[in-house]
Amino acid sequence: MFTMDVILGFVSFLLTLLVLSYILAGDNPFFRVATYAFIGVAAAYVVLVVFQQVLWPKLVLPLITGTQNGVPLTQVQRVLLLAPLLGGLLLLTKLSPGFSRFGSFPMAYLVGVGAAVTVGGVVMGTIFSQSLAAINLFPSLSQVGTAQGLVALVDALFMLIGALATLFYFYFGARTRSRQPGQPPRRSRFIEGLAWVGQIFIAITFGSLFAGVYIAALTALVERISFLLNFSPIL
Amino acid sequence: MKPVATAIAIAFGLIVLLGYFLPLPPLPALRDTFVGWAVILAAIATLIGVINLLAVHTNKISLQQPGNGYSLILIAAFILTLILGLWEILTSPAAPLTRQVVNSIQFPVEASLMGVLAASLAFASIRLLRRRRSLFAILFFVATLVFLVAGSGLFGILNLPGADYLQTALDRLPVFGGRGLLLGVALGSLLTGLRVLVGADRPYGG
Amino acid sequence: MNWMGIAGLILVVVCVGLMFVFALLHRGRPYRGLRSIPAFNRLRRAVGLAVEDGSRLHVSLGSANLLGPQAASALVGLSMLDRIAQLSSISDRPPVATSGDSTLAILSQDTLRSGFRSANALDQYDPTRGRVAGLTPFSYAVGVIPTLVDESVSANILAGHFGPEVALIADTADQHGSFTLAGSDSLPGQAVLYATAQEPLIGEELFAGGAYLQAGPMHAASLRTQDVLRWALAGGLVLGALLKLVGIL
Amino acid sequence: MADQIRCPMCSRLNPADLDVCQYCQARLKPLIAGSTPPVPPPTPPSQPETPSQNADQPSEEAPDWLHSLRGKEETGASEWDNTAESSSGEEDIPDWLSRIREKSDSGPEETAPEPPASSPPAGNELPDWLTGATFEEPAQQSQPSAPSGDLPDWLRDIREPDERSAPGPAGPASGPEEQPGDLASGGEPGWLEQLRSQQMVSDSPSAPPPSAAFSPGGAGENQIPDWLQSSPPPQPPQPPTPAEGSTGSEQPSEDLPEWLSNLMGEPPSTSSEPSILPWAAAGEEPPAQTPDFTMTGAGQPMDWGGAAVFSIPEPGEGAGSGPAQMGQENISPSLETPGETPDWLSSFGEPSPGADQVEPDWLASLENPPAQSQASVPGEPGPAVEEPQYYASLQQTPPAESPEPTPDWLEALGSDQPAPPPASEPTPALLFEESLPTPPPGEPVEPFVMADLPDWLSALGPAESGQAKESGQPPAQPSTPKGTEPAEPAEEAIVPAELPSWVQAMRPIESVAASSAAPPPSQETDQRIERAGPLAGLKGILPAEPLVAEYRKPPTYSVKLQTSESQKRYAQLLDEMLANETEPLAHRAERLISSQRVLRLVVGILVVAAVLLGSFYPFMPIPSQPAVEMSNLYNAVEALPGSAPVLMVFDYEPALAGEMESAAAPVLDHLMEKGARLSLVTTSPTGQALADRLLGSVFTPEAPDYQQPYLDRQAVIDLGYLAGGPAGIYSFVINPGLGAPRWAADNSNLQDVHSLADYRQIFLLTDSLDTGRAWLEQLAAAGPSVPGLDEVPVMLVTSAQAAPLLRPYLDSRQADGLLNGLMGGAQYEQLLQRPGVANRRWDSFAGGLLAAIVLVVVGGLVNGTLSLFSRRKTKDEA
Repeated sequence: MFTMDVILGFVSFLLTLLVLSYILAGDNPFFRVATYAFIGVAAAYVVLVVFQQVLWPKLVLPLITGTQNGVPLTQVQRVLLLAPLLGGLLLLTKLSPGFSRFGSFPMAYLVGVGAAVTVGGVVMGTIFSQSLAAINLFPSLSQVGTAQGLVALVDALFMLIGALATLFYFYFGARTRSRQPGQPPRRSRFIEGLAWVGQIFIAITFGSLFAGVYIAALTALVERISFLLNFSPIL
Repeated sequence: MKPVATAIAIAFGLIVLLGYFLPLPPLPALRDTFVGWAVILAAIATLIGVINLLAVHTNKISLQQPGNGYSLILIAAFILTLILGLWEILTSPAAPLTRQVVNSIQFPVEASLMGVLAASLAFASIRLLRRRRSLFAILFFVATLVFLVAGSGLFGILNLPGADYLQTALDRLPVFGGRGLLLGVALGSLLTGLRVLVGADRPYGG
Repeated sequence: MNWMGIAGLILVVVCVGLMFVFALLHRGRPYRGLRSIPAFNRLRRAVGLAVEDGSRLHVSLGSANLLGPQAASALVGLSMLDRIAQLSSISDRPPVATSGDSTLAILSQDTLRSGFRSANALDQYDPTRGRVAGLTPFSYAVGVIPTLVDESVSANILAGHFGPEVALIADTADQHGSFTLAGSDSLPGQAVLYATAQEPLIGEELFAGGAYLQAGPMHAASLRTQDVLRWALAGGLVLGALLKLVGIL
Repeated sequence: MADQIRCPMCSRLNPADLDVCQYCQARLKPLIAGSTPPVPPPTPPSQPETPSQNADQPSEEAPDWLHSLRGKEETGASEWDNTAESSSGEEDIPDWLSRIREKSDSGPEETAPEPPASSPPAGNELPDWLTGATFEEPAQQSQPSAPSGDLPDWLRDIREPDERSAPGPAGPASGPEEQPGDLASGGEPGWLEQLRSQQMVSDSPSAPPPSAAFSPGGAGENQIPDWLQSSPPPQPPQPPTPAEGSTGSEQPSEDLPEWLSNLMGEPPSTSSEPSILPWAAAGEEPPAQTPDFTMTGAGQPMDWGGAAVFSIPEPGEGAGSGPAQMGQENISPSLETPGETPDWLSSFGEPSPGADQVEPDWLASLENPPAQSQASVPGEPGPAVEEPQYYASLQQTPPAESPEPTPDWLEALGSDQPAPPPASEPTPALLFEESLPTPPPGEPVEPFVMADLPDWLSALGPAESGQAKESGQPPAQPSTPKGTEPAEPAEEAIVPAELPSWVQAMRPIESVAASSAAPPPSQETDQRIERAGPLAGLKGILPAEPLVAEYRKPPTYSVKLQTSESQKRYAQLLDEMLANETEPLAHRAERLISSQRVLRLVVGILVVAAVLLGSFYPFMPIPSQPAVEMSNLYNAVEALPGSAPVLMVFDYEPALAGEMESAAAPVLDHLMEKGARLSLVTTSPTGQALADRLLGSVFTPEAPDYQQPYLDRQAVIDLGYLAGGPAGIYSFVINPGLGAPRWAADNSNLQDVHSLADYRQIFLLTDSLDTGRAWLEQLAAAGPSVPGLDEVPVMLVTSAQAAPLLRPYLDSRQADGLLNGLMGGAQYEQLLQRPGVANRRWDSFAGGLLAAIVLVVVGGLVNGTLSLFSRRKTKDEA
């Protein structure tokens, strides 16, 4: 008896085989069929989620009922919701070449707010917190006497050198040597030295990340193959 | 048009930015409101993006471009999923069937694509030293191998003396460079964001 | 009021001031005090070849959310797209831009239009050249593949936010022998690109794209500001470490 | 206009004496190309931002790249500079930029009506030859741009007024100084070809058809209808000059007075009438004016040919304003592009042989005896048609004022009348050879003279013909050796430059005469009066019969390319280089791709086989030593009080769900065991579906009691999907009640939860460094706004790809525990002593991973060795 689970399981089985055919044949029609179906389904699901969980509860429902998540909105909050509605309508003009310029306003708004969120998050969340983290690794001189303190100091020093060398590996400023006018601009010896050290740390970091990605990919392959193995008896 | 758009981007961006740094009323409230609006606008933009996606593939079909059959599959998959989802939203908001469909189509395809990477990345790392001949490439290659071995847990299994220290060292090593990389990317992101906030980059409304 | 907020505001104000000062310093002439990044030189060559042989350039903006930190990388990608649209506007085949996010697709259309307009080639602008390839990272990656294969693309510029899925794009481009310059703000993405792409941009190099493609003095100015910040950050780290050692912090 | 100059950049008016715009620092009076080395005038940052310049960026880039394609990659971004500056202006001067942007937005076709604002070249063009005509300019500066040899006839007419009035010393000065100009002319046929090819591809609305270069009449019809109507007699050769103005609508009416006013130091309003006679009379104008003025015209044929794109390197064009006007988009950046300088210089060097050919022809026309230049009245319309207003002024000139000038330029006209076609004068020759077959003996020459015969000539009465009596001249004149011309008196040097248009119309005959190498007709032949045809009554015109009698079969020229040995060698070398470049490369690429396919296939099969093998033959145990951060996580969950509210963030993609489920399932099971009340939230659209999967994967068939509340979802609440990335996260972190779409305050799981600070733990399930960072950064950013949030422990359950760089957040105390990947999950299951999905997959994983390691080691070493060998090989070959 074909239950919905079995049918959907078979679809999964088939799609998995079609996609894995890429390993043997590269970009082939079977692979294309699976991926195009996947793109369509993913897009439709995104639309559903966005409508059901963003537009409906955050825009449509509050405008109609005056409540958001069951919390009643003030008149001001309700009126203010007309702003994103207007912005959305302007955004829809992007669909028509003739009026698309009106859509520039909401896009400018999005870009501006997005840039601000980026800057705020990066400054507070990464630059400060990561710098403080690097500093806080250092033990006080009183602790350095102990073995644990010494290890912590070595660790903190490596962290500091690694961070600085990596930062200066990307140093962009350079000068054209007066002696070799034809040559491309080069950085000072000090920066070049730091950069040379930095590339070691960067290569190690990238190596570990690449290995991590590979492990994740292999885990996914293992999961798929185990699914195929488990589902084939059902067929 | 463009000056007005630029003014909008700068004005709202600065208010939101100040809301981050200065928790003085009414800045935080304004920041939350503006961010909320941006979320709604981004959601509406998603609908436009989907229409763009469909338009591109409809063009392919109407112009009989290569691969138009696949475009037909894409559009059909989209419409069927959309109809099913809308019907379910009206009947049961949890939409279990839609989720099940997604888990039966999107999950296997994406997981398989990730599995395909296992082969592609192995091939790429094999060819790496042929493609690049530099100290950086050699270090990258060696580091990859070492971390693959560490990821396999061999060090722990073989119970080599000092395996714990080795594992700890391997856990720490990427962080040394990683912190510098994170800080560097953060600097780049900061200045790119600021270029928008001062109106130097204006990708909107060309 | 927390001191980090104040410090963050001061940092932002200083950055903006420095950017303007540097922009005024080399306004009207390109800033040449940048180290050579071979990937950008090869990109120039690839664009020239693409224009010469009438093949298409493909700019991929990634799947960054415009309201996220990844937006920065997408904005750099848009700056590069603008320059490339200008430079290749004499090509028989205008460049195509793919995005994994709707807002990026809209911005890429606007950017292409303004690029062609500033090159007085507005007639070459086609809205479908700025397109959404897919709305999730992997659907985007596989959605880009047909563009690489079916549209005689000779050079791919991947500038934006890409995770490891970018290996699928780079691998396909490699199989079809097209040039790939790729940069991502995602470090796993960078690691993957280093192994799979012809010309990877690692670390912050992606954010220098605008300056190296001469997208404007503010790009060069922001790069110089970045270097100044680098020194300031290094000084801060060393000073903080010393203060921590002596127990003041 | 005379005492104020409009800035080509910001289109504001500046005092005429300023060189640089007082508003935008743009140069108002570009340097004379003839005088300057091709170094471009200082470029205001704003300049390239104008649409016209942006328009030609690509057309300029292309040659640049093609340069850069051949090596010299290390030169950095210099090739991009000119376009870079185009965008550089953008940030520099927002106010003017916005204006220019508006112009550019109005599209290319709208730039023509507003030259000052939207087309700097048009703006440049005026000062260009204004400066060329200023008295301060030394003669030799402007001389180079007098390529009379390669000028079409109508350009001779343009020169006429100046040369006529040039004082004696001009002659000697002009001789040697001509050369650069002649170099340009020597190069002309080459670029003329380019113009044609360029014209074909040019889609500039103002660009004329290629034929325009060779049939000015036609071009005139295309380009300059209105002014032509106002000018008395329509002359085929004229259009280019007025057309120059026709692009920038008022150009003719503005340029001429401007120029005359500069010459005369008078306001332009009065310039057109009085300006001619004074220099015609007294020759006030210094020789410098002549070449510069001719130079202006010299640019125009290029222009007509649509030379806009490739006109940059032509020296004549540096000053030639024609291209600047006709192809506005194309000329000005070339003048401002530092990168162009070498091309320019090279273009001076290359055509030097051409110069030797051209020079004699051109100088030959300086050799005519004054006696012959008496009867030039018929030539008078020449200048007239050359500049309509100028012509009008001549017509209105009362006879009383004219006696002085008349002899001067009558000589000039006469002397020029039979001037032979210079070698570098393609137009007439082309017309003749293409459209006019050699007439059979006896046939009058009129018919094809008629073709080009000006209307006014057919209307000439006997009186004029009487004046034309002495205007005959043997066509053999040009053969005068060029070495003598510096010694010629001034009149002789200047006079021949004049060429009435009706004489031009007859030059095809001269071509025949020249090409048939006929001996010069005798003087009496020249003195005979024409009896028939439209030239009836004219004396001294080119005789038909004697000439025809002397006609022979035109010599046949070999089509074989005449090349020197060295040229052949170079050609062969180039041939070999190209051959080497193409053939083997193609083979290698094919082989490479096919071998890659095989290798790719082998690697894929081996990896899959190893995974399958591992699943059947387990051979590697799970490492027993958990990492410290994982132990922290385990201990934190273990320490949870009963039914504590816990937030679980599902931020991973389906692609990594396999790994994430292996890692998170035991943690979720542990939380269930602790009876935690779970709030699920995600920033990924697929997060909720994946949460369902994860919950389903945790439940064992015989579900223990503690799983029951989760099976029927009593202890779980789905807060929904947070849109907007970090912005959505931030609004959720600040106020979950408003931020989460499915927040239900009355839900039993949220009774004691009013903000994120009320959760006992936050579990971040993420496969990506970026989403992990986004959450951690937003939590840190919201910390000050949400009291107590900093105290809530954040636990990371991550993919192996994100773990290495999420560890720094452990140092910064933004996260308190971390579990990553399949191995982490397997170890956690061991700690829980409940083997689950991670343990089941471990063997396949280990098998596949070991196989991959072996493959990478072996393959990498082999490839590395091969690459070493190949490098050595290439070194040896080199």
